[in-house]
Amino acid sequence: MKTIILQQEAIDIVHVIREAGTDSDGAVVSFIGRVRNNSNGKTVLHLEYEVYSQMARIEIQKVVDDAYARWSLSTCVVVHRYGRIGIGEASIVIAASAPHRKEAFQAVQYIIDTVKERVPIWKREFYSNGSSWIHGKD
Amino acid sequence: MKTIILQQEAIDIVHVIREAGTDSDGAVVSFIGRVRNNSNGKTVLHLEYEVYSQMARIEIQKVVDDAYARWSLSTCVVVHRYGRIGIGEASIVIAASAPHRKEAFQAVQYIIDTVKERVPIWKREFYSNGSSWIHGKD
Amino acid sequence: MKIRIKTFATIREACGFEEKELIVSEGISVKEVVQQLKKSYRQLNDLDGALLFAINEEYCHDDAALSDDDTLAIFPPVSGG
Amino acid sequence: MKIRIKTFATIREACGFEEKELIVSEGISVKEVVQQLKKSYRQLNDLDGALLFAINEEYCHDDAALSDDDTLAIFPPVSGG
Repeated sequence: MKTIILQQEAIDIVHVIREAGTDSDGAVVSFIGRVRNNSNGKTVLHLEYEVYSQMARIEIQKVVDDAYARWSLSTCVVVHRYGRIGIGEASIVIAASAPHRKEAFQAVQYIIDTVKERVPIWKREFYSNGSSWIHGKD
Repeated sequence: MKTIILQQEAIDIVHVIREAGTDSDGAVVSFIGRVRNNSNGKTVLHLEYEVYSQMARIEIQKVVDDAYARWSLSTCVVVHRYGRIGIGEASIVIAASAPHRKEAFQAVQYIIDTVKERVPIWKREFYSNGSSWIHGKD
Repeated sequence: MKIRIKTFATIREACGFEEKELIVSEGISVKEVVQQLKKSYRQLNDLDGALLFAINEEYCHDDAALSDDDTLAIFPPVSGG
Repeated sequence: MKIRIKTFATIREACGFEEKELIVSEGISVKEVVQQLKKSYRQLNDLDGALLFAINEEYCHDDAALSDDDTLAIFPPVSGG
Protein backbone atom coordinates (compact mmCIF):
# COMPACT_ATOMS: atom_id res chain seq x y z
CA MET A 1 0.00 0.00 0.00
CA LYS A 2 1.50 3.30 -1.13
CA THR A 3 -0.04 6.56 0.05
CA ILE A 4 1.20 9.96 -1.06
CA ILE A 5 -0.36 13.17 0.19
CA LEU A 6 0.44 16.84 -0.29
CA GLN A 7 -1.54 19.05 2.03
CA GLN A 8 -1.72 22.49 3.54
CA GLU A 9 -3.24 21.38 6.85
CA ALA A 10 -1.23 20.12 9.80
CA ILE A 11 -0.14 16.49 9.37
CA ASP A 12 -1.89 13.96 11.56
CA ILE A 13 1.25 12.05 12.54
CA VAL A 14 -0.62 9.46 14.53
CA HIS A 15 -2.80 8.60 11.58
CA VAL A 16 0.19 8.26 9.25
CA ILE A 17 2.01 5.91 11.57
CA ARG A 18 -1.11 3.88 12.27
CA GLU A 19 -1.64 3.45 8.51
CA ALA A 20 1.69 1.68 8.19
CA GLY A 21 2.14 -2.00 8.98
CA THR A 22 0.46 -5.32 8.26
CA ASP A 23 0.34 -8.52 10.31
CA SER A 24 3.38 -9.89 8.51
CA ASP A 25 5.50 -6.82 9.24
CA GLY A 26 8.00 -6.87 12.07
CA ALA A 27 9.08 -3.26 11.63
CA VAL A 28 7.61 0.17 11.09
CA VAL A 29 10.13 2.98 10.71
CA SER A 30 9.01 6.56 10.59
CA PHE A 31 10.64 9.90 9.98
CA ILE A 32 9.17 13.22 11.05
CA GLY A 33 10.78 16.33 9.59
CA ARG A 34 10.10 19.25 11.92
CA VAL A 35 10.50 22.99 11.55
CA ARG A 36 13.48 24.08 13.67
CA ASN A 37 13.62 27.35 15.57
CA ASN A 38 17.06 28.13 14.16
CA SER A 39 18.98 27.88 10.93
CA ASN A 40 22.58 28.90 10.25
CA GLY A 41 22.65 30.85 13.49
CA LYS A 42 19.44 32.77 12.81
CA THR A 43 16.25 32.53 14.82
CA VAL A 44 13.48 31.20 12.61
CA LEU A 45 9.89 32.30 13.32
CA HIS A 46 8.16 30.09 10.80
CA LEU A 47 8.60 28.58 7.34
CA GLU A 48 6.70 28.67 4.14
CA TYR A 49 6.90 25.91 1.58
CA GLU A 50 6.00 26.58 -2.04
CA VAL A 51 5.14 23.51 -4.09
CA TYR A 52 4.74 22.58 -7.74
CA SER A 53 1.90 20.25 -6.81
CA GLN A 54 1.32 18.19 -9.94
CA MET A 55 5.02 17.50 -10.40
CA ALA A 56 5.79 17.04 -6.69
CA ARG A 57 3.19 14.31 -6.49
CA ILE A 58 4.71 12.55 -9.52
CA GLU A 59 8.23 12.85 -8.11
CA ILE A 60 7.29 11.54 -4.68
CA GLN A 61 5.53 8.63 -6.39
CA LYS A 62 8.74 7.86 -8.30
CA VAL A 63 10.78 7.94 -5.10
CA VAL A 64 8.36 5.56 -3.38
CA ASP A 65 8.28 3.27 -6.43
CA ASP A 66 12.09 3.18 -6.41
CA ALA A 67 12.07 2.28 -2.73
CA TYR A 68 9.60 -0.55 -3.39
CA ALA A 69 11.84 -1.83 -6.18
CA ARG A 70 14.88 -1.88 -3.89
CA TRP A 71 13.44 -3.14 -0.62
CA SER A 72 10.55 -5.45 0.18
CA LEU A 73 8.19 -2.95 1.74
CA SER A 74 4.61 -3.73 2.67
CA THR A 75 3.30 -0.22 3.25
CA CYS A 76 4.63 3.26 2.74
CA VAL A 77 3.04 6.60 3.53
CA VAL A 78 4.56 9.97 2.62
CA VAL A 79 2.81 13.19 3.62
CA HIS A 80 4.41 16.54 2.74
CA ARG A 81 2.90 19.74 3.98
CA TYR A 82 3.17 23.12 2.23
CA GLY A 83 2.22 26.72 2.97
CA ARG A 84 3.01 28.27 6.34
CA ILE A 85 4.39 25.89 8.98
CA GLY A 86 5.19 26.85 12.56
CA ILE A 87 8.15 25.87 14.74
CA GLY A 88 7.93 22.30 15.99
CA GLU A 89 5.33 21.36 13.40
CA ALA A 90 5.95 18.57 10.90
CA SER A 91 6.74 19.47 7.30
CA ILE A 92 7.02 15.83 6.23
CA VAL A 93 6.12 12.48 7.71
CA ILE A 94 7.27 9.21 6.17
CA ALA A 95 6.37 5.77 7.51
CA ALA A 96 7.29 2.44 5.96
CA SER A 97 6.80 -1.11 7.10
CA ALA A 98 8.56 -4.33 6.14
CA PRO A 99 8.93 -7.85 7.49
CA HIS A 100 12.42 -6.96 8.77
CA ARG A 101 13.75 -3.71 10.16
CA LYS A 102 16.85 -3.25 8.03
CA GLU A 103 14.78 -2.74 4.92
CA ALA A 104 12.38 -0.35 6.58
CA PHE A 105 15.26 1.80 7.89
CA GLN A 106 17.03 1.88 4.54
CA ALA A 107 13.86 2.69 2.64
CA VAL A 108 12.82 5.59 4.88
CA GLN A 109 16.32 7.09 4.74
CA TYR A 110 16.39 6.72 0.98
CA ILE A 111 12.97 8.34 0.66
CA ILE A 112 13.76 11.41 2.75
CA ASP A 113 17.19 11.87 1.13
CA THR A 114 15.73 11.60 -2.35
CA VAL A 115 12.67 13.76 -1.65
CA LYS A 116 15.06 16.49 -0.55
CA GLU A 117 17.06 16.10 -3.75
CA ARG A 118 14.40 16.12 -6.39
CA VAL A 119 10.86 16.91 -5.32
CA PRO A 120 9.92 20.44 -6.48
CA ILE A 121 9.22 22.11 -3.14
CA TRP A 122 10.97 25.25 -1.88
CA LYS A 123 11.45 26.43 1.65
CA ARG A 124 11.46 30.04 2.76
CA GLU A 125 12.61 30.89 6.25
CA PHE A 126 11.08 33.85 8.05
CA TYR A 127 13.07 35.77 10.67
CA SER A 128 12.17 38.77 12.78
CA ASN A 129 13.92 40.98 10.23
CA GLY A 130 13.06 39.41 6.89
CA SER A 131 13.08 36.10 5.10
CA SER A 132 15.18 34.04 2.76
CA TRP A 133 14.64 31.28 0.26
CA ILE A 134 16.64 28.14 0.90
CA HIS A 135 18.16 26.60 -2.20
CA GLY A 136 19.33 23.04 -2.34
CA LYS A 137 19.94 20.68 0.53
CA ASP A 138 20.29 21.75 4.13
CA MET B 1 15.53 13.81 27.91
CA LYS B 2 15.89 10.04 28.21
CA THR B 3 12.86 7.91 29.00
CA ILE B 4 13.05 4.15 29.51
CA ILE B 5 9.97 2.10 30.26
CA LEU B 6 9.34 -1.62 30.67
CA GLN B 7 5.67 -2.43 30.82
CA GLN B 8 3.16 -5.22 30.46
CA GLU B 9 0.38 -3.03 29.02
CA ALA B 10 0.02 -2.18 25.34
CA ILE B 11 2.41 0.59 24.26
CA ASP B 12 0.83 3.95 23.53
CA ILE B 13 2.80 4.59 20.33
CA VAL B 14 1.31 8.02 19.81
CA HIS B 15 2.39 9.15 23.23
CA VAL B 16 5.94 7.88 22.71
CA ILE B 17 6.36 9.68 19.42
CA ARG B 18 4.80 12.87 20.76
CA GLU B 19 7.26 12.82 23.68
CA ALA B 20 10.19 13.04 21.27
CA GLY B 21 11.36 16.32 19.77
CA THR B 22 12.16 19.85 20.89
CA ASP B 23 11.92 23.14 18.99
CA SER B 24 15.54 22.88 17.88
CA ASP B 25 15.09 19.39 16.44
CA GLY B 26 14.64 18.94 12.72
CA ALA B 27 14.19 15.17 12.90
CA VAL B 28 12.32 12.56 14.88
CA VAL B 29 12.99 8.96 13.88
CA SER B 30 10.97 6.15 15.36
CA PHE B 31 11.07 2.39 15.22
CA ILE B 32 8.13 0.15 16.07
CA GLY B 33 8.88 -3.54 16.50
CA ARG B 34 5.71 -5.50 15.85
CA VAL B 35 4.72 -9.10 16.45
CA ARG B 36 4.60 -10.89 13.09
CA ASN B 37 2.08 -13.57 12.22
CA ASN B 38 4.81 -15.89 10.95
CA SER B 39 8.33 -16.97 11.82
CA ASN B 40 10.55 -19.42 9.95
CA GLY B 41 7.57 -20.63 7.98
CA LYS B 42 5.37 -21.24 11.01
CA THR B 43 2.13 -19.40 11.78
CA VAL B 44 2.52 -17.50 15.03
CA LEU B 45 -0.55 -16.97 17.22
CA HIS B 46 1.03 -14.71 19.81
CA LEU B 47 4.28 -14.13 21.66
CA GLU B 48 5.34 -14.02 25.24
CA TYR B 49 8.34 -12.04 26.42
CA GLU B 50 10.04 -12.92 29.67
CA VAL B 51 12.17 -10.16 31.18
CA TYR B 52 14.83 -9.79 33.83
CA SER B 53 13.40 -6.41 34.77
CA GLN B 54 16.05 -4.87 37.00
CA MET B 55 18.87 -5.78 34.63
CA ALA B 56 16.92 -5.01 31.44
CA ARG B 57 16.31 -1.50 32.65
CA ILE B 58 20.02 -1.03 33.40
CA GLU B 59 21.05 -2.46 30.03
CA ILE B 60 18.60 -0.31 28.05
CA GLN B 61 19.88 2.71 29.97
CA LYS B 62 23.45 1.82 28.94
CA VAL B 63 22.41 1.50 25.30
CA VAL B 64 20.70 4.89 25.38
CA ASP B 65 23.68 6.46 27.18
CA ASP B 66 25.99 5.05 24.50
CA ALA B 67 23.77 6.51 21.79
CA TYR B 68 23.87 9.92 23.48
CA ALA B 69 27.66 9.71 23.67
CA ARG B 70 27.91 8.95 19.93
CA TRP B 71 25.26 11.23 18.44
CA SER B 72 23.88 14.59 19.51
CA LEU B 73 20.39 13.52 20.48
CA SER B 74 17.90 15.81 22.19
CA THR B 75 15.33 13.27 23.30
CA CYS B 76 15.12 9.50 23.32
CA VAL B 77 12.29 7.25 24.45
CA VAL B 78 12.51 3.46 24.60
CA VAL B 79 9.49 1.41 25.67
CA HIS B 80 9.74 -2.39 25.76
CA ARG B 81 6.70 -4.48 26.49
CA TYR B 82 6.74 -7.93 28.08
CA GLY B 83 4.22 -10.66 28.83
CA ARG B 84 1.75 -11.80 26.21
CA ILE B 85 1.68 -9.75 22.99
CA GLY B 86 -0.71 -10.30 20.10
CA ILE B 87 -0.04 -10.23 16.35
CA GLY B 88 0.37 -6.69 15.03
CA GLU B 89 0.98 -5.26 18.48
CA ALA B 90 4.19 -3.42 19.32
CA SER B 91 6.80 -5.18 21.45
CA ILE B 92 9.15 -2.19 21.36
CA VAL B 93 8.91 1.46 20.39
CA ILE B 94 11.96 3.68 20.10
CA ALA B 95 11.86 7.37 19.21
CA ALA B 96 14.80 9.76 19.09
CA SER B 97 15.11 13.36 18.02
CA ALA B 98 18.11 15.40 16.91
CA PRO B 99 18.78 18.67 15.11
CA HIS B 100 19.61 16.68 11.94
CA ARG B 101 18.17 13.49 10.60
CA LYS B 102 21.33 11.47 10.02
CA GLU B 103 22.06 11.30 13.72
CA ALA B 104 18.52 10.36 14.65
CA PHE B 105 18.49 7.52 12.09
CA GLN B 106 21.85 6.17 13.20
CA ALA B 107 20.95 6.37 16.87
CA VAL B 108 17.62 4.53 16.53
CA GLN B 109 19.22 1.79 14.44
CA TYR B 110 22.03 1.45 16.95
CA ILE B 111 19.56 1.26 19.83
CA ILE B 112 17.36 -1.45 18.35
CA ASP B 113 20.38 -3.50 17.17
CA THR B 114 22.04 -3.28 20.58
CA VAL B 115 18.86 -3.90 22.58
CA LYS B 116 18.43 -7.13 20.61
CA GLU B 117 22.02 -8.11 21.38
CA ARG B 118 22.26 -7.52 25.09
CA VAL B 119 19.06 -6.67 26.94
CA PRO B 120 17.91 -9.69 28.99
CA ILE B 121 14.51 -10.34 27.45
CA TRP B 122 13.45 -13.64 25.87
CA LYS B 123 10.82 -14.29 23.28
CA ARG B 124 8.62 -17.36 23.11
CA GLU B 125 6.54 -17.98 20.01
CA PHE B 126 3.21 -19.73 20.34
CA TYR B 127 1.83 -21.80 17.45
CA SER B 128 -1.38 -23.81 17.10
CA ASN B 129 0.59 -26.94 18.05
CA GLY B 130 2.99 -25.75 20.71
CA SER B 131 5.56 -23.07 21.38
CA SER B 132 9.27 -22.44 21.21
CA TRP B 133 11.77 -20.15 22.85
CA ILE B 134 13.75 -18.00 20.48
CA HIS B 135 17.44 -17.77 21.32
CA GLY B 136 19.65 -15.02 20.00
CA LYS B 137 18.95 -12.63 17.18
CA ASP B 138 16.23 -13.11 14.60
CA MET C 1 3.51 27.48 -31.38
CA LYS C 2 2.25 28.20 -27.89
CA ILE C 3 3.83 27.06 -24.63
CA ARG C 4 3.03 27.69 -21.00
CA ILE C 5 5.73 28.86 -18.56
CA LYS C 6 5.47 28.16 -14.85
CA THR C 7 7.87 29.67 -12.35
CA PHE C 8 8.50 28.97 -8.67
CA ALA C 9 10.19 30.46 -5.64
CA THR C 10 12.99 32.92 -6.51
CA ILE C 11 12.33 32.52 -10.24
CA ARG C 12 8.69 33.42 -9.73
CA GLU C 13 9.72 36.51 -7.78
CA ALA C 14 12.29 37.52 -10.41
CA CYS C 15 9.78 37.14 -13.24
CA GLY C 16 6.82 38.56 -11.39
CA PHE C 17 4.47 35.92 -12.76
CA GLU C 18 3.53 32.39 -11.77
CA GLU C 19 2.28 31.25 -15.11
CA LYS C 20 2.35 32.76 -18.59
CA GLU C 21 1.65 31.73 -22.13
CA LEU C 22 4.31 32.41 -24.72
CA ILE C 23 4.29 32.22 -28.51
CA VAL C 24 7.61 30.71 -29.60
CA SER C 25 9.12 29.29 -32.78
CA GLU C 26 8.70 25.60 -33.55
CA GLY C 27 11.31 23.34 -31.87
CA ILE C 28 12.73 26.02 -29.61
CA SER C 29 14.97 24.72 -26.81
CA VAL C 30 14.59 25.36 -23.10
CA LYS C 31 17.81 27.34 -23.14
CA GLU C 32 16.48 29.62 -25.89
CA VAL C 33 13.28 30.25 -23.98
CA VAL C 34 15.31 31.23 -20.93
CA GLN C 35 17.48 33.59 -23.01
CA GLN C 36 14.29 35.17 -24.34
CA LEU C 37 12.86 35.52 -20.81
CA LYS C 38 16.06 37.09 -19.52
CA LYS C 39 15.54 40.00 -21.93
CA SER C 40 12.11 40.81 -20.53
CA TYR C 41 12.81 39.87 -16.92
CA ARG C 42 16.22 41.33 -16.14
CA GLN C 43 16.27 40.07 -12.55
CA LEU C 44 16.58 36.53 -13.91
CA ASN C 45 20.17 37.41 -14.82
CA ASP C 46 21.01 38.11 -11.16
CA LEU C 47 20.00 34.70 -9.87
CA ASP C 48 23.00 32.72 -8.89
CA GLY C 49 22.83 28.96 -8.69
CA ALA C 50 21.63 26.52 -11.27
CA LEU C 51 18.17 26.73 -12.76
CA LEU C 52 16.19 23.53 -13.02
CA PHE C 53 13.68 22.75 -15.75
CA ALA C 54 10.75 20.43 -16.29
CA ILE C 55 8.63 19.92 -19.38
CA ASN C 56 5.14 18.63 -18.59
CA GLU C 57 6.12 17.78 -14.99
CA GLU C 58 9.23 15.82 -16.03
CA TYR C 59 12.78 17.06 -15.37
CA CYS C 60 14.70 17.95 -18.53
CA HIS C 61 18.02 19.48 -19.60
CA ASP C 62 18.24 22.95 -21.04
CA ASP C 63 18.87 21.58 -24.54
CA ALA C 64 15.50 19.80 -24.62
CA ALA C 65 13.20 20.95 -27.42
CA LEU C 66 9.68 22.13 -26.71
CA SER C 67 6.54 21.12 -28.55
CA ASP C 68 3.26 22.91 -29.02
CA ASP C 69 1.18 23.15 -25.88
CA ASP C 70 4.05 22.07 -23.58
CA THR C 71 4.35 23.39 -20.05
CA LEU C 72 7.87 24.48 -19.15
CA ALA C 73 8.57 24.91 -15.45
CA ILE C 74 11.61 26.91 -14.34
CA PHE C 75 12.78 26.81 -10.75
CA PRO C 76 15.77 26.95 -8.41
CA PRO C 77 17.29 23.90 -6.65
CA VAL C 78 14.64 22.31 -4.47
CA SER C 79 14.59 22.43 -0.66
CA GLY C 80 11.63 20.36 0.48
CA GLY C 81 11.50 17.69 3.15
CA MET D 1 28.55 -17.81 52.05
CA LYS D 2 25.09 -17.35 50.62
CA ILE D 3 24.25 -16.41 47.03
CA ARG D 4 20.99 -16.02 45.15
CA ILE D 5 20.47 -17.74 41.78
CA LYS D 6 18.00 -16.36 39.24
CA THR D 7 17.11 -18.25 36.09
CA PHE D 8 15.21 -17.20 32.96
CA ALA D 9 13.52 -18.70 29.91
CA THR D 10 14.83 -22.17 28.99
CA ILE D 11 17.18 -22.21 31.99
CA ARG D 12 14.28 -21.50 34.31
CA GLU D 13 12.34 -24.35 32.76
CA ALA D 14 15.30 -26.73 32.99
CA CYS D 15 15.91 -25.87 36.64
CA GLY D 16 12.28 -25.68 37.65
CA PHE D 17 12.87 -22.60 39.82
CA GLU D 18 13.01 -18.87 39.18
CA GLU D 19 15.04 -17.94 42.17
CA LYS D 20 16.90 -19.91 44.81
CA GLU D 21 19.36 -19.32 47.61
CA LEU D 22 22.48 -21.44 47.66
CA ILE D 23 25.17 -21.90 50.30
CA VAL D 24 28.51 -22.05 48.51
CA SER D 25 32.19 -21.91 49.42
CA GLU D 26 33.94 -18.55 49.61
CA GLY D 27 35.28 -17.26 46.26
CA ILE D 28 33.47 -19.85 44.14
CA SER D 29 33.38 -19.07 40.40
CA VAL D 30 30.32 -18.86 38.18
CA LYS D 31 31.51 -21.95 36.30
CA GLU D 32 31.72 -23.95 39.53
CA VAL D 33 28.20 -22.90 40.55
CA VAL D 34 26.92 -24.08 37.18
CA GLN D 35 28.72 -27.42 37.52
CA GLN D 36 27.10 -27.82 40.92
CA LEU D 37 23.66 -26.94 39.53
CA LYS D 38 24.05 -29.41 36.67
CA LYS D 39 24.26 -32.25 39.19
CA SER D 40 20.90 -31.37 40.76
CA TYR D 41 19.18 -30.18 37.58
CA ARG D 42 20.12 -32.72 34.91
CA GLN D 43 18.16 -30.98 32.16
CA LEU D 44 20.69 -28.15 32.29
CA ASN D 45 23.13 -30.51 30.58
CA ASP D 46 20.82 -30.85 27.58
CA LEU D 47 20.67 -27.16 26.79
CA ASP D 48 22.59 -26.40 23.69
CA GLY D 49 23.81 -22.88 23.00
CA ALA D 50 25.86 -20.64 25.22
CA LEU D 51 24.74 -19.71 28.71
CA LEU D 52 25.00 -16.09 29.72
CA PHE D 53 25.71 -14.86 33.24
CA ALA D 54 25.25 -11.72 35.26
CA ILE D 55 26.32 -10.94 38.79
CA ASN D 56 24.17 -8.27 40.45
CA GLU D 57 22.60 -7.26 37.11
CA GLU D 58 25.96 -6.91 35.35
CA TYR D 59 27.15 -9.31 32.63
CA CYS D 60 30.14 -11.43 33.65
CA HIS D 61 32.26 -14.30 32.35
CA ASP D 62 32.03 -17.78 33.79
CA ASP D 63 35.36 -17.40 35.57
CA ALA D 64 34.11 -14.47 37.66
CA ALA D 65 34.23 -15.08 41.43
CA LEU D 66 31.15 -14.62 43.57
CA SER D 67 30.95 -12.79 46.88
CA ASP D 68 28.60 -13.21 49.78
CA ASP D 69 25.05 -12.04 49.06
CA ASP D 70 25.62 -11.82 45.30
CA THR D 71 22.83 -12.49 42.83
CA LEU D 72 23.90 -14.73 39.96
CA ALA D 73 21.57 -14.74 36.95
CA ILE D 74 21.84 -17.57 34.42
CA PHE D 75 20.07 -17.32 31.07
CA PRO D 76 20.18 -18.21 27.38
CA PRO D 77 21.07 -15.76 24.58
CA VAL D 78 18.60 -12.89 24.63
CA SER D 79 15.89 -12.32 22.02
CA GLY D 80 14.13 -9.08 22.94
CA GLY D 81 13.26 -6.17 20.71
